[in-house]
Amino acid sequence: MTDSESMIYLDYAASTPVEQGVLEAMTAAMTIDGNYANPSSTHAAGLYSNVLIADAAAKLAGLLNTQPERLIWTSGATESDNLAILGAASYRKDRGRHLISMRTEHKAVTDPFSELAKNGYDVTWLDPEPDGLLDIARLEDAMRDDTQLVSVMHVNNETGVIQDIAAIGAACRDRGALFHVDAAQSCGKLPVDLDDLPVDLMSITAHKFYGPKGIGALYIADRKGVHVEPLLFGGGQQRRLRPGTLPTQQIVGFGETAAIAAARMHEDFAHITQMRDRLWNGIRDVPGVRVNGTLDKGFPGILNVSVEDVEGESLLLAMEPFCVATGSACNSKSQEPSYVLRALGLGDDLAQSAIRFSFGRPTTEAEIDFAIERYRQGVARLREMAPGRAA
Amino acid sequence: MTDSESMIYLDYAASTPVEQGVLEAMTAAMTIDGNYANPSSTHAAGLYSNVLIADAAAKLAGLLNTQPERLIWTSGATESDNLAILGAASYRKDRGRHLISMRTEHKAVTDPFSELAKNGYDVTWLDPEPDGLLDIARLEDAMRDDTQLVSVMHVNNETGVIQDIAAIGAACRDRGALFHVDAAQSCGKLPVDLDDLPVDLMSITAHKFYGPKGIGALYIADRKGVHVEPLLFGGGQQRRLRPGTLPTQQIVGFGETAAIAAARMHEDFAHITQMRDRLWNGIRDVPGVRVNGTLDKGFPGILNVSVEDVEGESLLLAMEPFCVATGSACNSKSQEPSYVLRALGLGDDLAQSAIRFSFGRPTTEAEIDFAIERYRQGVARLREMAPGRAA
Amino acid sequence: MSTDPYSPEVRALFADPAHAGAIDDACCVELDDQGLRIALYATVEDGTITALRFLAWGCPHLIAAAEAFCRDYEGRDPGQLLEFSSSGLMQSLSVPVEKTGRILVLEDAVRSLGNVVREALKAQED
Amino acid sequence: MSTDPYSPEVRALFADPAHAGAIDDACCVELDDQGLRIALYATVEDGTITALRFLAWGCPHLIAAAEAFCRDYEGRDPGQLLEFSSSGLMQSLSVPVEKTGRILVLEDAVRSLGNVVREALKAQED
Ligand SMILES: Cc1ncc(COP(=O)(O)O)c(C=O)c1O
Ligand SMILES: Cc1ncc(COP(=O)(O)O)c(C=O)c1O
Repeated sequence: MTDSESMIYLDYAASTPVEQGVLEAMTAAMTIDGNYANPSSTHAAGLYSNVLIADAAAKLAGLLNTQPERLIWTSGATESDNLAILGAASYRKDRGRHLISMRTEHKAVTDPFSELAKNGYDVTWLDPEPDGLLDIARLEDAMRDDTQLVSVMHVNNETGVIQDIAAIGAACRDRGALFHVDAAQSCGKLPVDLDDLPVDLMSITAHKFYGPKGIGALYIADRKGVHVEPLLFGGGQQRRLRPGTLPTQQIVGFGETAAIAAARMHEDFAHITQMRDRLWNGIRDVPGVRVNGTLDKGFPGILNVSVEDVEGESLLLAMEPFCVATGSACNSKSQEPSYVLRALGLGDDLAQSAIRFSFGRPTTEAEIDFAIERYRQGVARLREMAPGRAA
Repeated sequence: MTDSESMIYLDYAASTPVEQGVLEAMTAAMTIDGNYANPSSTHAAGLYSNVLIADAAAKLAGLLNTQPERLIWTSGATESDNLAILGAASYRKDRGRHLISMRTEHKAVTDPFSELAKNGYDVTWLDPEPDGLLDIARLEDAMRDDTQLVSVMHVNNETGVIQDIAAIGAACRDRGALFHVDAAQSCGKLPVDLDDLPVDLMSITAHKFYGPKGIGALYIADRKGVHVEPLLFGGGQQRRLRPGTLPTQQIVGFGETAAIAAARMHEDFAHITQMRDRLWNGIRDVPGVRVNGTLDKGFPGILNVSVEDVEGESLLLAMEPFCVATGSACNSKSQEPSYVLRALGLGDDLAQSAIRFSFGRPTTEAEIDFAIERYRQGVARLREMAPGRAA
Repeated sequence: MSTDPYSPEVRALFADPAHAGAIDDACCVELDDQGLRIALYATVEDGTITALRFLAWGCPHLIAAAEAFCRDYEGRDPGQLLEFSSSGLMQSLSVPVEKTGRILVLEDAVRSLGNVVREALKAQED
Repeated sequence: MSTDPYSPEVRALFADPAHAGAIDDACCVELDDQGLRIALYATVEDGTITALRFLAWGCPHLIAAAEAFCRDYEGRDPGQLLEFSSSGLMQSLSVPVEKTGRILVLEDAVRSLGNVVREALKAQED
């Protein structure tokens, strides 16, 4: 990692390194000895690139238990979310202009909805329970006859909270609303069976599970009324839903990522659970420390903790050489306290003291133990330095 | 190239292999020992990814003689074209809804314009002269007070025709219209000085000049009135013009691609000119053969030739093991004769017999000589087999 | 997804179209349809097709199909030309759907050839 | 673009804030502003600041600035506290624009401390 050997990365929810097998597949799809031909070309080399892409689609479809034809390649989950939300809203605008989502969604979901709200759509923002979960009754109450689209993410990127997408999807089917799921954080980490789930649109991205950055996909269910209008135009690629030269090396890398994840999912899950539990057990007795979200309904790859009376940015610096996140990695340049944590009911100070630890395949017990030490020291040191709260 | 050692690639206008240096830079930006951290992250690892991206932006800006801040990363020229055209049209709709482009533009340009035409904009499609060039007088005639955007590509992807973008841009400035240039085929191959050129928006892509597929950029001039509305929403990346996790390895690869191109441009140009001339000299005496476009105002990386009385698809098969293109690589799955060649005045048969040879750094004289042999043989054999044209 | 739009049969027939060519003074039809051109030539002796040749301007599938037809129908009864159906060739050559129209042009040509041959035989008998 | 939001000075001061802590029975101010909290302590003998200490709840820049202030002003004339300006620290610590407001909170605290010290000295004189 970078020029400093000493950094310790515990930010796998922000991004991950690619696996060696992924790198090799990518290399073979772009170098002079590999399949660099444009997959749109009809000559032998182009057709071979196409076969590689079909193979990658089959692997990704296998991971999600769907058909390769159901997947549209995009540049990442941000584009997938936009294509799903803007594309479905525009395709189905005759049905109505009511949309439902949650306050704790990623910006890649909330921002397209906000954009629609500026353009004559009516968006209902559901609040989570204090543990981050959606109460289905709230969703059912919010549903109207003109509700055309509901979007709720699978695993929250800040807290790891896992929503019950099967139940939410069922509620949507009952009322004839499409259901979109941002699965950027769960794809390849939790079992997702699209053949079985009542999900119409699902966004995924490779770089959150050991694949390359800049490649994602949108799943579009093969069901009447499920369709999106394209956002980009030009060329005939991908049934005109998403034009542009298919980036062979990216797609092939994504396919390999999916194949590895399918094989390793249980092992990975057991490993990150162990890491998460070890970390929590090591810091849970720190006075004023609390889990944001929920441990038992949370994805164990993420542990988000706040602590009373400690300033977040200083805690982060005290945690060095650890690379961990506050707020979401995707909008962490802003100094504002996380809107996700605020939606869970946290005040500014608690939200700002939040640290998101996220674990990955390379995480070791030694790293966790060192993280525990640093966290405890940091909290203690900063508390010593803090004046009593002025009355 | 693929599993067959015997393929010979002469389709560098469709896509190119990445250089070794590009591969190495990309590898170092995604593996466990490299800078895989999310560049949106504020920790040291994330910031280092950001430095790599800034460095790549500086390299690309250097190639084009502009400032790094003027470049927005996209997933390729298709997205750049869409962002430029849809984004500028929507930002400037108050100024008017008249748009001008050419019939010989790439689909990534014509399709967004067609989309705008469906939505209340008025698009004028200019015809080229028979050699493919735009007569500036035609453009000036087409200009109106409510013309807000003109889009003309730099190098045509099918014929290699080079438009005089300095003159076209000057005409646009005179009339207060924005000028967008699709430079997918010229970037890194012809000198482009954005500091000097009257160009407001320029689309480029890495994979046409030995960089990775799936990464492009849009140049947005620092000039009053030049701005685009985003097509995607979410996250604060890239001043909200184009959100999504920046794909470090892709961008770093693009930067390296640009640096290599800057250093090699003259050498590359001399080489492809030699290859093009050798090929043309070897086939120019074939009866009924003609250049589509123009040799002297054409980019020497592309030689597009038609031949009378020979069917195109069969000629293509007869040309094996050469991988060459008919029509554009980007819509070559359709069997329709190229609309670009049709716009140059070619009939169906001549258009269909067109073969686009395109040359690259790895192209050798031996390959060219073999291509000459194959082309002559193929034409002769198919002509022998053809019945006299029925009256 | 297949790598190759051309089956090995099509490739082999296209690479070595042994029956490409014209026969002077033979029964002959020429067709110009859908932008394709086909000419077929047949000689008949003793109630048997002794030679078939073709000329074609068209895609590889058409050329391969014409070659396969010529190869297969030499030695047969000329009456069979009238019953020629291209469906067998479409299958054995894996002709893609969008090209089946072109092979139907061949079918038309073969049947026309059958008529020409029949007329010629009739004229001989007369 | 810089790799590091914290200059080496900030890092060093934050890592080892030798002046962090309180002094009992010293001159003291406490400020709670913009979500930040600062307490400053000063002892003065023979017209000289003999010790400065701080407590702070805030970002690393604030802590570093407080530490730098304490280090720099020990040994000086207490009157200088009243003229304290944070602009020098902002520059030497490369404080980013969006954080300058926080350092101004420190400036306020220092000047208040100056007043407290002056009042205390006056009281002694009286
Ligand atoms: C839940 C969620 N959705 C969407 C995204 C955006 O994905 P991408 O970076 O592939 O655009 C992320 C992470 O960045 C995420 O965590
Ligand atoms: C002129 C031109 N514009 C746009 C494109 C599309 O570029 P990309 O494949 O990067 O989307 C291409 C090639 O595919 C092209 O040749």
